[in-house]
Amino acid sequence: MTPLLEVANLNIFFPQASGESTVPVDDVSFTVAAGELVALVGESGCGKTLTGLALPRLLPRGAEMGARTVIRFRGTDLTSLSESELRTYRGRRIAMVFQDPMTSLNPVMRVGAQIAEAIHAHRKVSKRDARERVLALLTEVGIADPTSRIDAYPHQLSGGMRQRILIAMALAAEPDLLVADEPTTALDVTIQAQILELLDHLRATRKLAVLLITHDLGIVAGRADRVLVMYAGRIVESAKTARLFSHPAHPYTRGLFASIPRLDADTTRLTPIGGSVPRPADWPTGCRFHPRCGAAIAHCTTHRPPLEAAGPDQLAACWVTQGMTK
Amino acid sequence: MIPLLSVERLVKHYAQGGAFARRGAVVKAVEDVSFTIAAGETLGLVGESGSGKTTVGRAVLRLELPTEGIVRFEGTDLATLSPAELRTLRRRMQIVFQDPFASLNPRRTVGASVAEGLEIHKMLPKREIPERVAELLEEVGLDAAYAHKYPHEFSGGQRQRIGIARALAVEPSFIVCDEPVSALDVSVQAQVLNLLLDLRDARNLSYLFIAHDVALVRQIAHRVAVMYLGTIVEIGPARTVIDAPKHPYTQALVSAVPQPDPTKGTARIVLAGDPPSPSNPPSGCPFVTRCFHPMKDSRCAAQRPSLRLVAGRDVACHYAD
Amino acid sequence: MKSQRGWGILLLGLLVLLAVIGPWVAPDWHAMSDALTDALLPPSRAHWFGTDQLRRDVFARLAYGARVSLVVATIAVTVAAILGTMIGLAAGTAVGWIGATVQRCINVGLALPRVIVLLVVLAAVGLLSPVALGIILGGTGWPAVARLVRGEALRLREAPFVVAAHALGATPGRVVWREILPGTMPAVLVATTLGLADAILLEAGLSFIGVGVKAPIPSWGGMILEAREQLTNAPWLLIAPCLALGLATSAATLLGEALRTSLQPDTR
Amino acid sequence: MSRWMIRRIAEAVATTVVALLLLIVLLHLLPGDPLSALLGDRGADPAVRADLERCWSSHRNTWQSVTTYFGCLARGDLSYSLSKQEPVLQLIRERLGPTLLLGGLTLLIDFTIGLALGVWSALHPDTWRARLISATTIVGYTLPSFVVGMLLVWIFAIKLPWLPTGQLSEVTLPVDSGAWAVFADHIKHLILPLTAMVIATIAVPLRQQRTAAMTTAAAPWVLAARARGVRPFAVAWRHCWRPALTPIVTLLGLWVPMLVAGAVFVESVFSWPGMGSLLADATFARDVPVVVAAGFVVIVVVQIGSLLADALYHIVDPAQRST
Repeated sequence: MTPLLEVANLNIFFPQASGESTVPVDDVSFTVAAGELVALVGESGCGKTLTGLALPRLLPRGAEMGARTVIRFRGTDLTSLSESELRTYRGRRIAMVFQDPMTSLNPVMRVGAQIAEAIHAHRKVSKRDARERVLALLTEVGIADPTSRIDAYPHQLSGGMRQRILIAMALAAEPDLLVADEPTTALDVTIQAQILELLDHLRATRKLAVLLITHDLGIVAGRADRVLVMYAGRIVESAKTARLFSHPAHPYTRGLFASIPRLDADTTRLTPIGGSVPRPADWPTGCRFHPRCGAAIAHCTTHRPPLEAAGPDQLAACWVTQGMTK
Repeated sequence: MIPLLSVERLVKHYAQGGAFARRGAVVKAVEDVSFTIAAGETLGLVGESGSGKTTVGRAVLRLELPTEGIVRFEGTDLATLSPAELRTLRRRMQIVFQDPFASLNPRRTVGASVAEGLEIHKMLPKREIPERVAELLEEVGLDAAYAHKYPHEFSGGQRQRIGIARALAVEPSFIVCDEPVSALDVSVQAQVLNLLLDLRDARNLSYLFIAHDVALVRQIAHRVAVMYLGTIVEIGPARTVIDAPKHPYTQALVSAVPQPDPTKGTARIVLAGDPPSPSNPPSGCPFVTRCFHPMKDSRCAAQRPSLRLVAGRDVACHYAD
Repeated sequence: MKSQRGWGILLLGLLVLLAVIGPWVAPDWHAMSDALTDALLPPSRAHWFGTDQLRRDVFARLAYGARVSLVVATIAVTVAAILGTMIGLAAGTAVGWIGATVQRCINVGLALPRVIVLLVVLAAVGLLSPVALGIILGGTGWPAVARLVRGEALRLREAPFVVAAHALGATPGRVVWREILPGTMPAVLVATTLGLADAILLEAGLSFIGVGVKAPIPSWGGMILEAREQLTNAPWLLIAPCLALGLATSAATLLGEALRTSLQPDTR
Repeated sequence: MSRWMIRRIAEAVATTVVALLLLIVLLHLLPGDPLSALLGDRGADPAVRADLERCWSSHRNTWQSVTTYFGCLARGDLSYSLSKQEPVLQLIRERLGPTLLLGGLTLLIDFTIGLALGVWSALHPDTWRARLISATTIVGYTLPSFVVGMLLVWIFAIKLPWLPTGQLSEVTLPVDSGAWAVFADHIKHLILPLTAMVIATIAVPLRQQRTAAMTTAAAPWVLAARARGVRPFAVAWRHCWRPALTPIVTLLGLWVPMLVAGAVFVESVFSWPGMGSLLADATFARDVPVVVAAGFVVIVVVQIGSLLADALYHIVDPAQRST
């Protein structure tokens, strides 16, 4: 089966005036099948947001993609398309939901008009039909009393409702893939639960493929089909969700699990990873996790580990798990 | 025995707008909150944004004046103190902030920030201050040489350690930790959390640990108070409350915590709607608009439930059992 | 941005140089040549920028004018910065009605066009010495500074590090002096540098309409006014003071903009 | 909305009154006695003196002077001009129109062309055209308005005698000229002063708009709009320009007072018979009654301008509208 989305050798770099460039996303490859939910997990600055933006080619000014990068959507390589051709993909094939519902909506435009914009961008429809369609979408994402909310401005809505609006906007042109970048991070726990339930529901009813970008392993459990763990611009582990949670292979993944407070823990102390997340400008050589890794050997400091099988449905980029010893 | 800190019927209302603003809406940030903290004890204060937990933390330190209520520290009513007496007492009660970027003065060296309390209270002769600052930095796990650097040269976790060192400098017995780890990366959160635990043990500190993450509070706190819309809805021993919550809101809050364990498919309680605005809270039980309790009735809408003892903790619900 | 600052400093340095040593190098600024034929000479080796209708050397007047301009503007921005910082801090840190009242005063100050106040004062007292003019310019320039300082102070007042200082037991005075005031200084510095351009412009403008610096003290604005009379037969009289004015204001503006960019917190 | 408007108007009136009060008090705090100083050797004529003393006095204290002057104002009496030998009210009546014409047109051009150029250069930051716009505005910003005016006169009125050097209209224009000829004559006289005013003032709104538009162009909602496939023009128009208008309008109120300085100096260069040149001439002649009264009128106009700006702010910002 050909995947819906295939990303190969994704390289994103910021050329600097000095000639050297920082490479926040370094040789990332993965696939997303139709209807699948893939989670991309990592801490701040690991490159997960840039990876998401690269899919519909919405990279910030100054960022460039490597020549070997391939982003194939249903067989079409998006890296070869012109800006106007890309527009037929944005929203229509690949839709996005962003982290901050407060700033992701235009403050001076009514929310209904912003959703309708997404419809008009891809279809010729009359204003009346578009409004009907917007009302249906508002109902679908669980907004109570849609006829009164359709003409509201963003500031009149709560954070949870704004995130629902953003989801309605993403669904407006019937996309195949939804890229959700930390869709619940800015929300309170009880509202987060509402939004996650909505996403689960939409995925079931619409057969939507989702790339869920998050730092929270908690929302990945029991929801994602597969998990990609990113650290310092690279994918360090990739596995089926159940396998990752029962048998994490990469020391970083294991460290993450040990860092999270759990409701069923018996001890008071957690086992943190030492040190702090490095910045793209000073990423270590070899395995980028080696300065913080308890298992690191001399080889790790100089050689980049490849992503290789570490178990059933599981890949990890670690020399030690791949059998190398001191 | 006198508790280290006792808060009785604390109320904080804000007028919306400035000093000359017309009579506007009143934001009822905190409504009738009472609790005590013993020496060496950690009380976790959990709630979502707008629940009033940060306001409680600030009012306890008298960084904001309470509208009503009494805050006693070691038996002394803080309201009876003169400004100078209050400033002296501040040595004993400190605060650690959420935002590691804004909590340090960007124009002063780390050493100057840590030394500030020592200077204010003239705790040491001037020439001994650098040595003490170095000790403090090492106590929170930083290099003593960092004293000459500026905050922007540090990562979030390091800055949070500096903020803790600044609070420790005046040798307090009580610290308000206002979401001290929620702005940090997951892998760094645990480091700072462990540091706070170590300091608590080494210095017999008491914490008011404010957080939105129930799992985190369960990890560090002895007792927990759950806030909703300015009131405490449930308070008791941390593991008793969180492992078997009795208030419907606490139940929903605990069940909504995303847990990194796919095998534990517990029934999720998803609350409908948003919390009401604190400027216009419902009469009766504050949770009535989102409550799913099967026995919810007109009494809930009319009468505010007070805290009562249920299964080893206090719950503010007419029908909790 | 570096180059912008460099140019600003270079140009300003040149002007200071002109003001300090210019009057020494050039002939006496008020000396009138005895030869009647020396009126309205075009630029030459003897008179770098020519002579005016009163047979005076334009370069000498320009150099002395630079002194006047810089003295007036420096006094003006210093007075405005000190007044503005004090009033802005009061508005931003005082609680309750005091802060609100001071803020109202700033608003009235902002609503009053600066030029109107200046004209009323000048109509009442007549021509002034450069120092007095500088003080009056400064006395009308504070509201813009106060507005900035107040905004910064309000922002800083809520900053966790300021709350932390309160929590450590710092007196209100110490908090304002040690935590808030230093935080407002970059904004004041930028406003002062940009205000330098405004003050130079205003002084020139007032002298141009004949109400600024007391004649016969040369001022660039006054020179432009005199050049205006000779526009048809001696246009070069216009070039020198216009050029000097343009250079002075662009130097201050470039420097101010460069400072704004480099002092913005969190961009380092 | 209406309640807000009433509050805002009351505030504007209060500000104006306080401002005038401050001016009068200031006059009395200055050394010397204003009346005798301003009368000087012209004080001989007892009729003029009596006329003046209605509103200005030398032997009353500050408080009495304030009440006297405000009493005059309340009667619509703006006192008497010493230098022009005319009632001040008469002078202001003649001069207000031309100033409003020049100032209004300047405002119009600044806030159409200026804002459009600002947005354009924000959206095309690295092009040579944007750099040219930026360089031109710096020149306009740093050159004093009267210098710009003088240079324009020298080039377009003296070197290339295409346009008149000043005044509102040609004195030599035949009285029986048709309406069209009169209009064309006015336009010809307007071009140079207007150009000078625009060059001197356009930089501020342009640069502020550019900054605001650059900020909104980086806003998440712009990215969100692009992510749903909205056309570039619609992104620029609806998601960059419209939200960037709000901060500009808030600055408009602060910016109107700055226009006054331009008017005073430019009108003087072109002998434009407006309030600006009236103020300049009266100050030169130390004609205090005219300066205070004209200054008062200018303050009122500025207040009305800020008021309109605030009303506009309420219209463009939905967050303001609903409160």
